Amino acid sequence: MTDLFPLLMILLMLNIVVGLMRVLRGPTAADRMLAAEMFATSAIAIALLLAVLTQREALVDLALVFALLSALAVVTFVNRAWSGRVRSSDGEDRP
Amino acid sequence: MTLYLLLAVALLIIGLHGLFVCAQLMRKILALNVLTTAVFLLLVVLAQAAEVLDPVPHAMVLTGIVVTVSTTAVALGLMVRLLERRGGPVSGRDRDSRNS
Amino acid sequence: MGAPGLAFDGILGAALLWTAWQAIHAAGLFRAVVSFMVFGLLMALAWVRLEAPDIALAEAAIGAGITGALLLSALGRLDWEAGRATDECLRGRDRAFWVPTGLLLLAGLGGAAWLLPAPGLGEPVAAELGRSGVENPVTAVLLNFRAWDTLLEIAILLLGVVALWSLGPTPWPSSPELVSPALPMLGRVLFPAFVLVSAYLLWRGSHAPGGAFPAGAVMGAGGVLMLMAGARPWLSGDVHGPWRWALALGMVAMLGVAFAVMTGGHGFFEYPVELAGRLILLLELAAGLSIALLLFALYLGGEPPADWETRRPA
Amino acid sequence: MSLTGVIGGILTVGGVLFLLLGTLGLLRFPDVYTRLHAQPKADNIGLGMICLGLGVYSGSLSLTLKLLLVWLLMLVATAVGAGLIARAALRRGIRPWGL
Repeated sequence: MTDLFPLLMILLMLNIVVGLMRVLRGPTAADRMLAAEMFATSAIAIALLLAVLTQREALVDLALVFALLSALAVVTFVNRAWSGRVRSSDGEDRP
Repeated sequence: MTLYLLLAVALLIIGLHGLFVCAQLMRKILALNVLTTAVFLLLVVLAQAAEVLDPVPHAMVLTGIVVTVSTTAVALGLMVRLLERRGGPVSGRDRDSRNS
Repeated sequence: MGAPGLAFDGILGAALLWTAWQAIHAAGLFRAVVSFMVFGLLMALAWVRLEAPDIALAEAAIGAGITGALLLSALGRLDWEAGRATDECLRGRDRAFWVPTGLLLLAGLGGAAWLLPAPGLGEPVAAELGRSGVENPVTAVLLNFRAWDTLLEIAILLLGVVALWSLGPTPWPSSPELVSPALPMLGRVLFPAFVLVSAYLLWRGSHAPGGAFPAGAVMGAGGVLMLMAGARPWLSGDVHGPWRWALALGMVAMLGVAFAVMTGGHGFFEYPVELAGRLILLLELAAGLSIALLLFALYLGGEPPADWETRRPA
Repeated sequence: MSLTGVIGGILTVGGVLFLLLGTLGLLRFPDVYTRLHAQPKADNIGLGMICLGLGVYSGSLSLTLKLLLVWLLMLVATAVGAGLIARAALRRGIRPWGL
């Protein structure tokens, strides 16, 4: 089993590298953000595999932090960077 | 370990290169962030070389990461203000600013 | 881990280089920012591989999380889809400069790594760890042996907030732009998890990776999420509000402890051994809370409007 | 090898396969809505299987509960995030493929 986990980690890492293609190709910003979310999931899986493999519970905490902050990234994206009213919010909140 | 040392140097070069070559302020900020990460990586890799794991560079990098986010926030705040003041795309070398 | 570990490191390193390059040279700013966020994420994994879980936690919360939110928000203020034409980098003309510079840097840093004595503070720290009041060496260095650094670092955060507030009101809109019933729900479900994880990290800091920095960063990120979900924060730009005192809390607590131990005949930040554990816990609480608020204020990027609490959602 | 080890290993490998399938969908599907259909779902089930498998493999209750918390958080985040991205794309005027 301890031989299996490193192989799975390498597979997941390759998964991330292949997913970078979607960031490169787009075509819309939503596709890129979706790919970024996939990276968060893969990174969590890698951290969890490493946590069990090396018996370090701190890495589970790392996975927890990843999970919480991937939500923040998506919400910031839909709310701020790609909200559809990029330039029209002027005057609403500024004097 | 050698691998990460090489990685740190490569990131350092990418960061420096981007900082000098790119005109857009956003990219300069990103390049600065890459540059700091490279320095942190170098510190931690060197700490790794010691016989007993040295926690002092780790603590330094930890403070460094927090300092980096504060400088990034200030830089982005300044950039956004500059954009509002100028009313155009934020670039250090676009045509308007060169003529005026 | 041997050969598989090396293969993993190799792929990770290649992906890091690629994302770093993309973060600076990708066509289109959005691609650059997403690449940088992925870079932060992968960097956290690299810290794990370098036996630095403390840094990995901080990088995950700050490098990948809060910096990403900041960059995306700033991008929202830029006309990044129309602005592609003005977004040029000088290319190709300067190889004669960069190749020798790169080789020189490589040789210099390689020589430094080879010739300089290895950092040897590991043994003194391990020897003094019993007297520091905590079991995690990184926390011991941060809040006991070199608490001075942490004090200055919180001072820098405070300075950043002061600088941003002096630039005027916050540039981000204060209400969510996208009206979706899922958004307040997400805030309501996730915010308790943010608080829980933050408290847990703070508690773990004394004996395992964690502590005030990641805890404060997670808490600050939770605040940013709630702001995004449409919650009205209680902070305001009011001159006499409690908000300013709360921002300075970490700084005040650290200075207070430092001078209090001096009155007991010790040096600056030289805790009495029997009180060290409790003093560090106190400082961690104050610093964690203060870092959370400071990061939230840094995210705001300017002075919050004075009438924020009473304003109705759009 | 113990039974829990085998079951945990099978679940973990299955989970990784699901993650890879999700990425296949992300790469091969024609537009953002179909990708949203493929990728978050596959990732959620994949991560769930990995968490379950690692919990069974390690045999520790506290670790398993923590892993399930990670999965639960990610479930909420990905599901709501996918909905938000779809809504933002629609409002931005991106036409679904084939319509």
